[in-house]
Amino acid sequence: MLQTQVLVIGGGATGTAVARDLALRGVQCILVEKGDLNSGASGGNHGLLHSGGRYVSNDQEAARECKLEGDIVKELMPQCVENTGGLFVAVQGDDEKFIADYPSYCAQCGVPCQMIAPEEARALEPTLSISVIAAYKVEDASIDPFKLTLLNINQAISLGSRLLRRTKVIGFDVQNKKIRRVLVRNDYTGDEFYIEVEQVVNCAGAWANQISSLAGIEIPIQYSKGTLLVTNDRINYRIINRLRRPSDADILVPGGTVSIIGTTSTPVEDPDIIYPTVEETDLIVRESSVMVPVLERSRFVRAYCGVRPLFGKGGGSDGRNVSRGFALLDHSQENVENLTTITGGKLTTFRLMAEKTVDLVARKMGVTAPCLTRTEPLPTTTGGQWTEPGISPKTWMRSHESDDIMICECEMVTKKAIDEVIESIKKNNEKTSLVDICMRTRLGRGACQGAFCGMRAAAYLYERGEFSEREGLVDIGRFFQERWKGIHSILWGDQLIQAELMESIHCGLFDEELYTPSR
Amino acid sequence: MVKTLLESTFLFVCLYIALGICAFGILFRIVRWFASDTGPRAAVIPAWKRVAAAAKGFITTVFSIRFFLFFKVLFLDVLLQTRIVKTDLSRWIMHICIFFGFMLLLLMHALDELVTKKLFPEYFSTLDPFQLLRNLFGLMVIIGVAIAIYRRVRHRGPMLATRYADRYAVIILAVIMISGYLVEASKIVSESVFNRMMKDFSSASGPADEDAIRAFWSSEYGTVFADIKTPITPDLVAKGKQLNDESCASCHVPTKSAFISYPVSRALRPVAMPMDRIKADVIFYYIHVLACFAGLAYLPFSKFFHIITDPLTMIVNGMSDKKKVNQAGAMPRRAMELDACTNCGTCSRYCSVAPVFQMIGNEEILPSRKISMISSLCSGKTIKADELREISEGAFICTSCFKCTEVCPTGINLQDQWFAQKDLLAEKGYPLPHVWVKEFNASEWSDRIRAGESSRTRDVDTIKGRYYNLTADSDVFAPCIQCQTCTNVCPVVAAHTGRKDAVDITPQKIMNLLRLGLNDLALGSRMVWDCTTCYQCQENCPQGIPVTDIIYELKNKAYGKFKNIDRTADIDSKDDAS
Amino acid sequence: MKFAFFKGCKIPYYLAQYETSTRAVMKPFGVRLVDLDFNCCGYPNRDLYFESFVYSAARNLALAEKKRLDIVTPCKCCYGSLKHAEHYMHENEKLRRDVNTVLAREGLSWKGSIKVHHLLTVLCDDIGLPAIYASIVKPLGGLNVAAHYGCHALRPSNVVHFDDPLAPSIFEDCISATGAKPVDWPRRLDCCGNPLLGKNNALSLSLMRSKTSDAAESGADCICTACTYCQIQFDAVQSAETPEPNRESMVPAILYTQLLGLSMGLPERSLGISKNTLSIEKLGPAWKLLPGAF
Amino acid sequence: MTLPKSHNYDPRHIFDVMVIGSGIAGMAASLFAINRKLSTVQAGSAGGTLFTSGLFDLISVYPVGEKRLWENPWEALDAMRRDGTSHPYGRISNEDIQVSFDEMISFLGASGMRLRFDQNRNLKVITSMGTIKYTYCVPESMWHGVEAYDTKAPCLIVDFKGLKEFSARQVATTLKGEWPAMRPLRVTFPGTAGHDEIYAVHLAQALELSETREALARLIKPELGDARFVGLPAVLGIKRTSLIVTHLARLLGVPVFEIPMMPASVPGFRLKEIFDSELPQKGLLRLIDKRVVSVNRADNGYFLLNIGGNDQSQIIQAKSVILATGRFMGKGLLSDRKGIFEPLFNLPLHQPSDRKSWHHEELLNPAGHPINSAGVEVDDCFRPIDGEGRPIYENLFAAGTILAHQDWMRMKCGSGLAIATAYAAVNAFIEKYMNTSARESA
Repeated sequence: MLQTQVLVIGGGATGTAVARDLALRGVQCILVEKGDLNSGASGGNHGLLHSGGRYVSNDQEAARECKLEGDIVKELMPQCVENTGGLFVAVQGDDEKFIADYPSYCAQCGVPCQMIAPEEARALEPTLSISVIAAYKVEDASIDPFKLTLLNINQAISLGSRLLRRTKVIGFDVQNKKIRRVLVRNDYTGDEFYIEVEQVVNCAGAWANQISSLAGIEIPIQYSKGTLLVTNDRINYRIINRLRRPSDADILVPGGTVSIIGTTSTPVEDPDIIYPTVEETDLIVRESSVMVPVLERSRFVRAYCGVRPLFGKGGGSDGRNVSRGFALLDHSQENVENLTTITGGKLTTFRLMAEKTVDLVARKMGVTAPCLTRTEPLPTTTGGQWTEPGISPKTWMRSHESDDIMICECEMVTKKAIDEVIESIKKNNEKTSLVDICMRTRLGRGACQGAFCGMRAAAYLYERGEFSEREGLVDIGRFFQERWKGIHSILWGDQLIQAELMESIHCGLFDEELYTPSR
Repeated sequence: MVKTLLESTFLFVCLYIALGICAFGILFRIVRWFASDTGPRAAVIPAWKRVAAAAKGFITTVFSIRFFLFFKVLFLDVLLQTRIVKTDLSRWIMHICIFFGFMLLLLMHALDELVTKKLFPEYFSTLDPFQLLRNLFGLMVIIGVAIAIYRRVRHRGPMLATRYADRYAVIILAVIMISGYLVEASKIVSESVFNRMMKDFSSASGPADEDAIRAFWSSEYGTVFADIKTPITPDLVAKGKQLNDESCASCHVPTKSAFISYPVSRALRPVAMPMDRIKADVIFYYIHVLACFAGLAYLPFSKFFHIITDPLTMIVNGMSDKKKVNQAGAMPRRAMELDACTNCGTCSRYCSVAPVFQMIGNEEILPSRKISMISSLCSGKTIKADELREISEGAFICTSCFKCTEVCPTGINLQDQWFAQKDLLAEKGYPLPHVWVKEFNASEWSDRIRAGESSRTRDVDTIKGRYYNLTADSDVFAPCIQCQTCTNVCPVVAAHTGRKDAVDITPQKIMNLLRLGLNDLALGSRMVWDCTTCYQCQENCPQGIPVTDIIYELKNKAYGKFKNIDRTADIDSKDDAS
Repeated sequence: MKFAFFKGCKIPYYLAQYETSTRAVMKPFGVRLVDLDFNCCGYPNRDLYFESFVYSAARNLALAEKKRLDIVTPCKCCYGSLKHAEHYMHENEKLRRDVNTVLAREGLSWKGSIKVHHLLTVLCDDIGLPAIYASIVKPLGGLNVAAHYGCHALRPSNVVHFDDPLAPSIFEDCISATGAKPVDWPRRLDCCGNPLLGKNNALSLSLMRSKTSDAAESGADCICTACTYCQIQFDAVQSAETPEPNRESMVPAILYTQLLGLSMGLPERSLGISKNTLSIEKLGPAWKLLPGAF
Repeated sequence: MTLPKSHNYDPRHIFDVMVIGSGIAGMAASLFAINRKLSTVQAGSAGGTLFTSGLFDLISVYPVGEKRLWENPWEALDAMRRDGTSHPYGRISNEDIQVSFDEMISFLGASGMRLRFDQNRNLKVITSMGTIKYTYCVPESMWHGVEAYDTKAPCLIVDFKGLKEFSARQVATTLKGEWPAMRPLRVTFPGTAGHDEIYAVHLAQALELSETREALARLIKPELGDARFVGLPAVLGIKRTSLIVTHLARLLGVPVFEIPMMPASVPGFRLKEIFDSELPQKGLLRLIDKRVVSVNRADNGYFLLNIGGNDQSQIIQAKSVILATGRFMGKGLLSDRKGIFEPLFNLPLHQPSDRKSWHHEELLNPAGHPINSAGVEVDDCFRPIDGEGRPIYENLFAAGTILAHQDWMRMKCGSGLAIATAYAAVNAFIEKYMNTSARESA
């Protein structure tokens, strides 16, 4: 039976940061994740490192936290950050009072902000609408949440922790107000087994309540779905926020080689059943093009969504008025002494959330080692760097072995990157799938959304002997489906042509639909 | 009376000094012809080989059928200057005026003792036709010089660059001519010159006769006398004429035939007396002669030198076979040609790529400019990097059409100069952009671009084209559906030349680099610089993406960025994977 | 018919036979070729400076316009370049304005009132194939000729308007007229490699060789060109760059005007046949069979 | 002999038919029109046939939701007709479909691309994905693959280092269960040593030379073992495929066959080459570099088509138009966030009510996405119709995948649909319109 000091549940930004924090304090852990890393809200957001400017009017506490944490992340994890800077802009018709009050809101929270003329804003960001009437410069940055998570967990693993992916917690064995063993199931193999634990940290985000309820504890969580669109190429250099109270489609974040526009906020019942809808897509394009008109005719390559866990009940219909602050729950009061839940919050403050959580867990365990994530830089490890857009072509063009072919042309992902990813997955004794590679590199994330590179990657995995018999055929079907989730709501114009090409190859020529098990 | 040239020790010494300088200068320049590295691989061709090659060329030409070309070249090209008449009539007139005017003055007047007297024993400088001709030849030179100055002013600009040395040459020429007329004019009006002549040659007896001659010279020859006592009556003049015919006319025709100096002397009348007191004629004479000496001494160092080099060049190039270029022999020839260039600008006017200069303003494109830069290039002077860059751009924009060589009035083999220049530039690290661009790979170029740019954010503004901006406009390349047709039809990708020379990225990858905003990485890629521009990719693209036009634009932008980058500097290559 | 004759930079010194043979074959059809003070077509400059390329070409167009003459050029590269400039001047108003401003300095302007033709289109369309057939006195029966199209005249077709860019036939039609047999060869539309000469010689020669081996395998006795650069590549460059043991297998190149001139019975001297580097006598049996040849 | 030339034609000429589109449907329509002595002009972009795999599907899956595969395509067609579907095939008899195929096959055969088929049986072809595809008709270069699969005889599949779209090991591993006697082999394609990536069309060009073929055979021959067939990726030449296939087979001593792979597909280039060069030989005027920018109608009902763009536009007059512009890839249909439309004639389209219902949530849903059945609705004469079922123009026809009520990708009927509907459209034009105009002129 597996044993661990701490079992961390949930492989998002918080869970992996908790694992790293623990490891740096000398505490080993096992992290279980029912899907793959970042399959929840950590993978379904803008990738925006808030300066705090977004929250100065409605959540000053969050604004201050963002400012402080943002600075720490920029300093200690620069490899995950592109320090783009940001703008808040208002267009004709926006609330003039809010525009005028904005600097004083910022000043109250200690968030730096500098007013600039609309013309200057347009000079900085040529795609801005001519109807911009006010603009402020802030210290926003963009962050790569995938790289962040990978590097956090990689350091934890290098310090002796373990990651179990596709491993779902299905039961707690509670004795004497303590969880003694946790029953888990591997979703691929169907194997069920126990892990003996001292402490359990519930970092399941939107699924926190599902986990805690296994121990008979109810956590009040609202689910709010946010949808975002990815453009085919990078439209802006800085982060562009709409200068108004938080609303739909008012942030445009450049992420490496693309821009991401979002988000929406729709309450949902079940965090497992979410997908971007056509209505949301249309709403985002309509709303955002007021600020950046070119979006009206831009090519989008993907839509995706995440579900925000909002702690607490009540608030407005869209959940925007529920605190985006985080909730750290010690379940000792509810008769489960060694269970701690961390939920809510936002990507920018993920490290702080982990620090507070581990402080609490460490107290429970009697560990006195101080938190090091506040001072120690995050190291870069192999297999962890390939999520960064453009890194693969840059590395490849610097020099490459003669057999290092490019598997994915759009995002220029190389064989070497895929090899490294497979090796890093194998280190954890796991089997590789195309979806795993997609998450850890940029494979399939470009214009073709997998139509060409999926086939080439499958061929390569066969070459490596990763697949036997028809496994690859099934796996490519899963991979396409994973990609399809993010494209079927944005299929018009060029992207519809691309999708037609994809279907004409894989159905029209290869008959793959006849080989996929029906749902 | 002024001593003649040979009698004045001072002038005599001056003459020898001038001759010495001139001879030394000519020798110096000829030595330099053999010492200048006017072509590639100069280090392996020492001067003695060049001398030997020149000698061999000379001998083989003289003893070949080509020798007969000598007469053709001498007559048509050197004397009649037919090469000029082909391209520019006014220039031809200018040149013929100066050339013939000056040469005839030289032979008939300056070297009268040696030439004219030998041919015409009755020669005397104040007799016609010599006096008339002297004025005429002088006028020819002055007209020529005037046309030259007018042309310089009128066609000012880079096509007709004027060197400082050229100006001094023109000034000396003008001084010689003007002082010459002034000597003559001041002699005409001079009473003391008249008196000296009377003393030496007159057969007049008694003051009456003298008065008659004075009256005659005053009214007809223009001499200005301080005091003519008796009124000048026609009788007196007639008597004077008679006496003049007896004793003066054998040496002095009427001064009116000096049709320039005479009017000048009329103009000088009011100041004739004071001038005579200070012996203005002697002063002008000294100025005239010394200016001639100055011109002589200055000859090897000025434009005048072309009097020697041009005929030589025409003869050498007119007689040798242009297709057989032997570097050892070509080097001194090129050096000589550099001296022969008169900067007339004809080559630039006919240059096939001169319109490029109109557009981008780099003067080094123009042949007339290039030829003067070659001199500095070969002289071993250190040339600044940005200057070298401009020079090499000029050199490589040349399409080798031979038009300049065809029109050069001096018959300089300009095209050969350009070939040699290109080779020389390549030796100095400035080959064709398509070649030097491969000193680094695309990634290293991108590092170098970034090293030169302060901002970390992607910068599109500096790579904007003026009329089209295909590489920055996502509407242009975003429609790519990754079908690889462009790559599959590309003959360059298909050409299998081994890994070292193989293209680094495919056309499709270029589209993706643009989409990924990694334009800088595309700029220095082999695919961009090895594109044959066959347009297969563009013609076959199902999405209508102008792939070749994009590659062209990338080349433009790359060149714009790269040419300002110091290729010898070390930079820290940024580790992307950090 | 009267045209301004655009020779381009290379013909006068490197390929004089192209000019003489062009004049020789055009004369019997009553075509007058007028020389103007043209400059470079602009092509070599396009790599470095777009606007100077357009200006160079536009100046030529403006010179011809001033004389109210259509341009005919025997060089496909020049043709493409002039057509491109025409296209850009039509398309981009700012460019047109700026170029015309510079042209105005020497009293020129571009209005787009004249046309640019290639020699082949003049032969095929303006003179007409029937007239050419009628002029043949020594049909070149038994000669297999590979028509090399030349990229810049053919593509991009929306700019150059030369022939069907994917399946052109104008050159084969012209060759058929001489009595020779055009062969179908897979690489007939590929690049000759000359644009890369001096820039990347290995690549340039590799492109050329893939064409010559293909022509040989397809049974061609010679490659026929109608472009200055292509001819230089297949003639002088092929000859200079082929090492001794392979020289026997070289496929000689002939200019279309020379081919036509021979079949029209024009004297060889006027066609400058002897100026070709690769002697056409090397064509061997096929050539020797020709009635009256040599 | 003066055939119309794309660079030089008489702008006053009135064509019988203008075909718009250069995919299989456009090419088929042009072929049928020319074979019927109609004066025909065709416009369309260059790459129309580049994406075709070289296989000629008729039909193999029906109904799609059930994934039912048919051994006999004609029976599938009959079944479909019995169900009363509005599929365009429903408007053409099996005999006509057969005749249209025959005409196309004989044209391609005469042009150097022999096709093989088995009258009443779909053929089973191995693909580079390792799937088995049912198709009606294959190029001769792929024929031995069908035989090899039927017999499961020992077979060597060869791939080339650097050709990243084709893995012999993938094919062999995927098919291992049903075909254990298949072996993969990797070789370095002659002359490509040192090159990281190689591309199908370039290999095809290289194989046109006999020395390349000999070098390749030398690499494969020692590894042959007991193999009775050799399978290669579809790169066996563009112009001289039959020669290359026989030459390689002779050198190796066993039959060789090609395995279709994803674009850019060499068989697609072959087809393009044939259509591009042979149809103009038969008298078609190809305006391949031109696009139809706009259409007007003259008083007499003829179409005036504005060809080209900016500087060089021209008007073509035609008595009728066959619209074979394809779907989204062919730009026959355009889409924006609100819906799809037909850009040239602005034809009414059958389409889902809103974008939400364009696609299913699963890409590989066997039922097919509703948007794929959207398109132009036609009458029995293949004329686009309005809401009331009346033809919009007497002389406008549509053919190929632009037609509504078909999902060629799921039914596997792309080429068949293109050929059969083009045939029907051309015949309908002759029957309806040529006769009418003949009457009118009489």
